[in-house]
Amino acid sequence: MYIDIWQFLGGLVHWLLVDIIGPILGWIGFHGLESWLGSPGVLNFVTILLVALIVFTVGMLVAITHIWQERKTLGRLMDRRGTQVGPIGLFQNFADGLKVLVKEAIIPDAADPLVYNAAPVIIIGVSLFMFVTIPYSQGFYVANPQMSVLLTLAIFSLVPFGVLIGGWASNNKYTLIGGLRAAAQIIAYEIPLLLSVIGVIILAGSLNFMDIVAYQQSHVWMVVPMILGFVVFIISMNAELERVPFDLPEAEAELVEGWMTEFGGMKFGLIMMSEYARGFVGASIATLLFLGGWDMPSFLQFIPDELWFLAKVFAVFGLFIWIRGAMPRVRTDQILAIGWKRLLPLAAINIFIAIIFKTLGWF
Amino acid sequence: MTEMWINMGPQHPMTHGLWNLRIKVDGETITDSEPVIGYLHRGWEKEVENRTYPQIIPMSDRLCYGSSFTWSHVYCMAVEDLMGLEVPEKAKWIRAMSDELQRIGNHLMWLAAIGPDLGNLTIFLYAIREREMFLDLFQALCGARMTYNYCRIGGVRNDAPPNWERDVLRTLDYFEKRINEYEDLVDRNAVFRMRMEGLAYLSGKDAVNLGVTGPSLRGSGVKFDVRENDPYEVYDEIDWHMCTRDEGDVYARYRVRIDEMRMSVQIVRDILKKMPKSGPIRVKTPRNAPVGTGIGRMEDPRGESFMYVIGDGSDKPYRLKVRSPFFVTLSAAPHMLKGYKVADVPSIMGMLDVCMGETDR
Amino acid sequence: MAESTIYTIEQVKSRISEAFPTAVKFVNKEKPRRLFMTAEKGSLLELCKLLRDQLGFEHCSLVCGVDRIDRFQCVYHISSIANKIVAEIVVDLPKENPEIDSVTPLWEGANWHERETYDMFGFIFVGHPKLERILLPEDVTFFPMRKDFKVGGI
Amino acid sequence: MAEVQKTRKDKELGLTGFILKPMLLTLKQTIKSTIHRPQTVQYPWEKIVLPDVFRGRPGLIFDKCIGCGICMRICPTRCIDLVTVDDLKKEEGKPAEKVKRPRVNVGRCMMCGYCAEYCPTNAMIVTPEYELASWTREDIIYDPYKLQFPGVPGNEVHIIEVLPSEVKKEGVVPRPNTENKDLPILEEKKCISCSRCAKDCPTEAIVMKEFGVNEKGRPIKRPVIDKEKCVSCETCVEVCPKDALTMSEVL
Repeated sequence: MYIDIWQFLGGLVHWLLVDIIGPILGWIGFHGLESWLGSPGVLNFVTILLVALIVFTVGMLVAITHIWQERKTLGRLMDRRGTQVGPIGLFQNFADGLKVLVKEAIIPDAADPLVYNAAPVIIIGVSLFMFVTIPYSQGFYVANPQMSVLLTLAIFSLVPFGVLIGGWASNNKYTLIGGLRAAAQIIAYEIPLLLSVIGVIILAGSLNFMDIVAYQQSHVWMVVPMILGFVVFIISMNAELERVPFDLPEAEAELVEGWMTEFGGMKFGLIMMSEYARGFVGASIATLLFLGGWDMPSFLQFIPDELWFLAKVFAVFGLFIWIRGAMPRVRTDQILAIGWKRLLPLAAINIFIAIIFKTLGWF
Repeated sequence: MTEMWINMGPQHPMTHGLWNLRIKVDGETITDSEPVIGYLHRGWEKEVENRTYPQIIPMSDRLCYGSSFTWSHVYCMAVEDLMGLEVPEKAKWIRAMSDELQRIGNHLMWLAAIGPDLGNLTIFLYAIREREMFLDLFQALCGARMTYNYCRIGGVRNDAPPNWERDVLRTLDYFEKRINEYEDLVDRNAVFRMRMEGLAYLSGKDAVNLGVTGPSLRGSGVKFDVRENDPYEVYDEIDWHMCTRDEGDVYARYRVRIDEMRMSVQIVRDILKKMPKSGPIRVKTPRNAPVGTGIGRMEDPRGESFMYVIGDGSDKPYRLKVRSPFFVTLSAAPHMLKGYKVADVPSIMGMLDVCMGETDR
Repeated sequence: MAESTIYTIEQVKSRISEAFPTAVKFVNKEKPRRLFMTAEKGSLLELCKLLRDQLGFEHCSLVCGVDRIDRFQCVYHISSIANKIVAEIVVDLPKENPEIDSVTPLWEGANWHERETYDMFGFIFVGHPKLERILLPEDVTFFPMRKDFKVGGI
Repeated sequence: MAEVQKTRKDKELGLTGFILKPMLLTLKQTIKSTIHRPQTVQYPWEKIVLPDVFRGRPGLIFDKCIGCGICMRICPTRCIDLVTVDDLKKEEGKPAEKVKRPRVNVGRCMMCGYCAEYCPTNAMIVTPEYELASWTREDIIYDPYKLQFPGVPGNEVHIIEVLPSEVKKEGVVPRPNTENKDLPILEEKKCISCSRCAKDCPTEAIVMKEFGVNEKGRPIKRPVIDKEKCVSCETCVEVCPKDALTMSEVL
């Protein structure tokens, strides 16, 4: 049971433009405008606009709830209370957002103004662009290109540019080092991430999220055969999002706050927001590829697919938070050592296992 | 890459307290370093020369806020040595017990401090939660949480509250289980071990020559502990033994402190069994001290703390010199930092249990 | 590295008195595990070498300056781990140019103590690797711990 | 008894090493602190229960105080001084007579509890109040009326001590410090019988008595100190212009 948003909004737009505004225009006498509005091109365009708006809003709300989830769970993990503004701390994000909006956006004098302002735009733009290809359920998606997995991961790897530019533009020795380290780390962990995804694609046989989830609905979830791939995916996604075991670029201990130091006001708010948006996208990719998207046991049919999908996304993000609570930071050279020497071979072995399962036809 | 001096401090999240570590860096590895201290210098030793003997006790608490009882205890021992006072039996036992409780509290503050240094906040909150229990014990004993002003020249301020033994034993039983929890969180965690093992090697011979004392020295295999080497108060009647490790790296110093926490729990239990139930706890101190010198020497949680008092017959000390253990361990820091990475500095320095209050005086 | 032979206080006293009959005088204060002596300025370095190499005093606990109005004093506390003794050596220095040999070449631990004594009293330690101010800023001219330095005044 | 205890290194890592043990531990803690309340004390609404020995700001029991000034002398940060205020016990009609009471600058007070400890009549006590924020600098200086606090027995701090000479003897009962106190002694030659000490003594322990007549025929008056009333507060020693009075230690 899922909401087919295209059908719903298509019908709504058709009813609105053709059945209500059309006759009014016709009654006034703009027959040319009325027929133009009724034409399928305009209808299609307005539907896409509305769908994109709704899915973007849902994505942003879920990303904000991730912030609340992280602060609350991390609090309970450390035997303290998490956020306390609002009923169960939910309004903390809006309070932070308001505070960041009010803060003055100081531009360091020696910074390159154009690039300094462009960096947050790139980062937040790339992070929100990925909401497009993430399907929540069979009907709830914005775009369903044939190779949606490849498109999502391609957009995912655009982030290091924003990081590098941000680090370089704020003209500060520490942020430059932080920017270089962040870019090096993200690129280093891009490869194990993609290799672990290849394992899933080999088994599912298609590059489209819908087909992969359909395959998982008919066969067993990908986590079972690809457990090694799942572990590699989670670890490299942690590094991709610069979360604690690998968050050296913004390590307080050495480079204070890394490459984000010089961004103030809403720029900093956007960058923090993009971090959690990418966290949401990373967790949703993990659920779609490994945990069977909106596939659910039959006796739970009454729950809508989207809620079931979001429950799994929150579970995976909870795993990220759990890792953050239990682990300290890894040193710079150790980060790259783990990336190249440990995760890469594991991902390769995982592909090898996928090939064996495919040829034997077990899964 | 050319040699570059980096300033880590004075306002740096890694430095607990105000001090500056200037590091000469060749690429990522440290070639030379030089700690710059003096930001917290209050002229303690000059200030002490126009205060009477009892008035210096609350000042000596504030030498190092982490282990304030041990400092007022070493000051009182020095003045008793100068005045030739005999401390009643029960006061000695109470002082030894408060020393050990303070040692556990201090080691917990150190354990809490290495958490954020290495990036994990959980250990900070667990350690501080346990330290709260020990602060409550001290609050019930003498009314204050950190600067106790509990030790007096010739005894202690007041006797233990009525159900003191029950509270202490209950706290220690609960704390024993908590130490296993820390070991699970830190010792069994491969990432923590990766950040701690093999760093800042200090051989036994160099450590003694550099004047390092306390857990950092015992981590290099040298069997030197003032409680056993030069037993003061009642430590020769207590059944305890020294904890040492002989790897000499950052992990060894960490292990020695964790073992010392367990050892302190055992000592306090032993003290509670052997403490005389009644008897005087305080001696009336004479107003003026005789001409002469007095030495107070004890095992501070950070090392050997030493106070040298010169009396000139008036009621104010003529000269009071303080040997702070971290002052000397910090002078050995360049020797430990040479050849390691910049990213290792927080874990190396964090493991030495930084306390700038006693270093700058 | 601990000395294999353990010396008692009497043996240490006899070894020192036979090596320095005139320079070192013992103060007769009877305290367990303590040894009190006064030494001349010239013989300090040899005395410390003897203590460190032959008698197993490897740990220099404290170097402290004292302003006795008419003269300066430098007090060394050297302890031995094996023999469990703390030796206190008091050395008198003239008031006008207080100079003394530095013991840092023997014990690295005394390095910062001597710098702090220089910083507070103005003793010049000959042979110290880097004799600079440690607690006060470099451009300070006065020596605060001297008795003639008024508290609160420059 | 001090042999060395060595812990083996590899025993610690154990089988479930790497990151499973810490993850298990933090999971257990998360579940525990979601079911029961976490240990945070929500300060303005919940407050920690304080033992009555707790040392907050100093407090004053107005009528017990005799204005002797011992607390003023013993305070390490010198934040107490005596102020002449009119007494609280006022019979009708007559104006209240002036009394000297301590005024504490609580902003500088470090709550060491010395004033309560050395107070001979237990007028200065230790209060459990620790919320001392105020809007202006003047408010933080507590005058004697604002300093008052009812005071439960737990707040009073008594010095129970023994004389150094009798520490070694068995079965010595420790006595409060008011019993073995030091008393001022007079030096005959220096005293010019100006009777200033008698006027300033807070407990009127000093009475001027005649001892014969001097050569000009006027009676020679010497201060005599009453053992019970004296609280050894050294006011007379300080006030005496010729330093004729000195404290004799009871050891």
